[in-house]
Amino acid sequence: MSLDLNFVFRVLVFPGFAFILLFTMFCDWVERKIEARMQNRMGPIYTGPVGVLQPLADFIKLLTKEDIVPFNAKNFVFRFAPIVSLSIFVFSFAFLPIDGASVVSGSNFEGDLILVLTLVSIANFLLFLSGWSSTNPYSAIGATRVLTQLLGYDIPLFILALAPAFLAGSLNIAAIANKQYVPFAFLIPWTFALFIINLQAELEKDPFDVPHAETEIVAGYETEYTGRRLAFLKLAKDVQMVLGAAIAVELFLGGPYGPIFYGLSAVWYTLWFVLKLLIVVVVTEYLTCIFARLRIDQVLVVNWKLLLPLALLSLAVTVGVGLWLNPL
Amino acid sequence: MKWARLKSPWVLHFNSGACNACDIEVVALLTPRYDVERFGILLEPSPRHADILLTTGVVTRQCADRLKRIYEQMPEPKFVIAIGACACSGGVFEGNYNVIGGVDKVIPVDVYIPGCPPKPEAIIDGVVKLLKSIEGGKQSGKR
Amino acid sequence: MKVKREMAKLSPILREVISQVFKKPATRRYPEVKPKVPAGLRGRQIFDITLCISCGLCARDCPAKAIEMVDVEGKMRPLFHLDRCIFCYQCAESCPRNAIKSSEIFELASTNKSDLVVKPKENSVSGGSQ
Amino acid sequence: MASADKILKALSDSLGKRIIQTRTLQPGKSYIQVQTGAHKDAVRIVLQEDNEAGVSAITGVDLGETIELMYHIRTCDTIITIGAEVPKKDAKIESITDIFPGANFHEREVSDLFGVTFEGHPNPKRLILPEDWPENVFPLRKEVSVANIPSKIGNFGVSKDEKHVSSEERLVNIVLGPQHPALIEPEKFSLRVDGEIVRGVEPRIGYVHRGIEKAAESRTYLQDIYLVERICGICNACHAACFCQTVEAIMGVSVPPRARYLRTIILELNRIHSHMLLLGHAGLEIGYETLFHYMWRDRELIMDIMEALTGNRVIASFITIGGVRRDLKEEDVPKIKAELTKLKERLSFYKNLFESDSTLKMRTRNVGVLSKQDALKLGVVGPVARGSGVNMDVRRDEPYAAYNEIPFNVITYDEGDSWARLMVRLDEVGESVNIIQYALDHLPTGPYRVRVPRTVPTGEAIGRVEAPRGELFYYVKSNGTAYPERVKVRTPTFANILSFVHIAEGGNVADVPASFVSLDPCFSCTDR
Repeated sequence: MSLDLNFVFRVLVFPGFAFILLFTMFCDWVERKIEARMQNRMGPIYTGPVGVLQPLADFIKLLTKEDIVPFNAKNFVFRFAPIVSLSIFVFSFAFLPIDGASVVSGSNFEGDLILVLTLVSIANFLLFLSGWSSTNPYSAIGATRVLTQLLGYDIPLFILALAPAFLAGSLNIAAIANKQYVPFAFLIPWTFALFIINLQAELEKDPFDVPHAETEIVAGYETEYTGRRLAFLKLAKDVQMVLGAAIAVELFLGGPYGPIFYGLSAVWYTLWFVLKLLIVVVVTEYLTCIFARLRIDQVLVVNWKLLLPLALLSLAVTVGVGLWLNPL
Repeated sequence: MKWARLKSPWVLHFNSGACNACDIEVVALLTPRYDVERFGILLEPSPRHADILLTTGVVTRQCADRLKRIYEQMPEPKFVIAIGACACSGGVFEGNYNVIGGVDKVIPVDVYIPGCPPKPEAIIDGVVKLLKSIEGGKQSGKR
Repeated sequence: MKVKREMAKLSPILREVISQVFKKPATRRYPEVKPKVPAGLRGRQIFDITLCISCGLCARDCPAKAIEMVDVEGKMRPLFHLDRCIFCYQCAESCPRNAIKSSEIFELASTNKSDLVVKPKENSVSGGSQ
Repeated sequence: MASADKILKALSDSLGKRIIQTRTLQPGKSYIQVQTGAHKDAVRIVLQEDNEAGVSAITGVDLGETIELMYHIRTCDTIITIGAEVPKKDAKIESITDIFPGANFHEREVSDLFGVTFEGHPNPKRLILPEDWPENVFPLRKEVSVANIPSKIGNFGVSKDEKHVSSEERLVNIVLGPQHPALIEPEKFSLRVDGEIVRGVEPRIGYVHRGIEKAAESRTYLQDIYLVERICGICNACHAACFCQTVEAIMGVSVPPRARYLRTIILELNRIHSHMLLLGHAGLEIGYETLFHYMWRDRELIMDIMEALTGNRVIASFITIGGVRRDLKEEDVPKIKAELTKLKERLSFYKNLFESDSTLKMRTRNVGVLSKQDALKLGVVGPVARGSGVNMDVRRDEPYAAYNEIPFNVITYDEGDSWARLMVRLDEVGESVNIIQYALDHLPTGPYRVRVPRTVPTGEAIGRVEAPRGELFYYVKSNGTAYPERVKVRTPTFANILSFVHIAEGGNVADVPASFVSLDPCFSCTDR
């Protein structure tokens, strides 16, 4: 990894930091507009051309707000948990090929799928810490719910992620994305469906929206946060949403690779990546709008009694399909 | 920075003793017909996240210290809108034994919206007037 | 599992949500588009000073004591405190000369309390300064 | 379902001489005054005669040296009132919560406002007045006037509410505090939670107590209509209707037929708007924003009709003593009918949704179950009772306005869980649309208002109306002047609040919002 201008440009601007944050805000805008349209409303329209800059306005406003740290909150964890979780999410983008090659070219190694998934669960653990460190009873309950729900849903996530890895015969995300002449979503649709449901739970979207359920526990682990830290916490949440969708795109929809018509392949790859990601975001938003929020024990029942056995079953069936595809 | 503060005013609603006619008009603002999300207004659950406090109803004695505590929990810059005749001045219930009076007896109020209850459009008009006055350099909370 | 059996009949929300996306949103863009308001709306009062015989019946019957009789050029005229008024129009009913009429002006928000007090002099027949 | 006179006969032969006098308040409503000790047996006899009877309200009236307590008992088709007088000095009377648990809150309220101590009451703590209210100041007594209360209280300023510390140490004490996104209004429920199971619920109401009954005594009848309407913004037409009916019963004024039909129309519009409001709010409570937005968007149709008819979207101010204040113009009728048919189609979508949506049913089916016996024992009213199979509806039991001429049926469900209560309300919206369409077709012509004198002759009367949340009860006593002597309001939510304590205990913490919203609590009603 030579430390030249190209490397700095790739990491800081294009498929790296700036692109991800702007793309996250764009996805947040898409999500709010789609949700508004599904509820027959208009959604933000006055900030920026069609309200596109609304997430940016929210972010900057939060930055300029007064910063309150509760008196007996555990200072160190309270201050740094949001920023660290945000950086972990953005860091785990480094391994996903966005424009044909991963952000840090040549940084793909065998097994980076496992690394990305563990990074996601570490960041979730940090969200738990952020809730636990603010001494508000509501955020304590929200934090414990984050723990029970997210760590519970990581196991089926891992199992479902192994299915495409098995089909592609490698644990390297770039390789998996490369090998998909036919996107795995069509090959093993049931695994893709389960992965999307699991994604709903990971991102605390509506059927599993328990950790920051407004009506029961005020704002869950975000209750005590204000100003800059709240901005980072919300941004971390949005980046996690885009990251989840990106993993789904990489593993099941063939990543950035798609038919190239003419011109620079990197441009086309990025367009394909953005298009597929928006499809996944719209699908998750659709699921959010049609479900009510489940109780915490129902969420666990769905996880252990329904999702886990189905994930194991789908893995077995995928092995069968894999063996039938290219026999040993 | 003022652009961002004007474009995303997050709102918290507290009813300190109202007959909930104004409250259902405030909640009606979120629904499709009036949809205040056009202005970037979101109804926030916790005082920590809010910029504008929408108070409805006359201040009863038990609710007075809650109202004050919520006002203090909100981060600067913060504004208060008093919605309805009861919040502006105690309305019909002025003078009853358990009623302290309008909201301005407890916390500084920036915009008064008369009406019993004011139409949702009148509330939006109040918020727009508040945003215009912020644009004109109004300081938060201080008289 | 109980969930399975009840999932049989698909909820109509699935189709409804998709069809709503393609329908025009039901939002009325209020600040640009002024809403059409029904005739009898109980908005701000219009007080006609020529009809008023300063009998004070309106001030007596007002449930919120929002009308105060004020001396204007020797005669007692009603002064409307809009912040106390509940817009019930009992004053219009008990006024023998019906000098008080309702209007469709409902945008009455103001940043300071003082201009919510409507003095009788100002809002003559024309419907007031605001 | 024993009829009224059978109960009266049973009362007179079992109590005999302990009955001081019997008189009729107004046609069909009898009042039996008994000695202080005998009131408990009288209530027990009435409850035995009619198993679906229940104490509807307990009214206190200050008669100078003594305080008269009236136990209004709702039987199948009328109200029997049992009165007992208590000396004002050390007012003591035996509590009836052991034979009718539903009277728990009624008695605590009377003890708060009148100073009557009920012996044998399970927890005689403060209910409505703030914690630091001085012991010997009872607001509703005559000698305490509104003016000299602040001087009695001293620091008329802010009152601190007490800290809740749960006795058992392993029980976590979660306070569903006055400021909470789930509650539109300030109420405090401190739940003692053991893990995920709710062990105890301690409701603390009174945050919206504006002292309306005391204020009503210092205003004329005309001004009282507007005061009484603002007890609850959602069901304000019912409060105005009930108050005007009661005063008309005292004055013996009969309302012209057109006014009766117009009153029925505005009451049903109010019911539809309140039920749709709640069904949307229920969606919000269980995290189903889409249902909330659709329901409130369709509710705007009703708000437009109300605005065209009465001039204000929410507070109707349409009903007055002697009729209604405005007439329904002929050219408006087709517009209203068109909007109502539009609403009817939407209702079939919602009924289909409530019956088949899986996550919604997972959150509401057998959550907060209230059996029929408990419903009767706790004296719950309205959709909460009809959701548990209790077939009672004031519109049919004791028709007022134009309900005796309009055919409609009373909806009951037997499951008794949150889902059943929501379904009762959904079906009632359909019924109300039919009622309005029928009323519009058969609207009689003629005057819509009768001129009424300002002073009301002395007398007392009871009025009952089926508000969206249940049976609304009014008792008005007049003393010949233009100011009422006593106005007693017992709102439906005041009777239903006790059932929340019963429903939540033993249930799951995450179920609290779902079962809470299915009771349709309206705290501005509860606290008055």
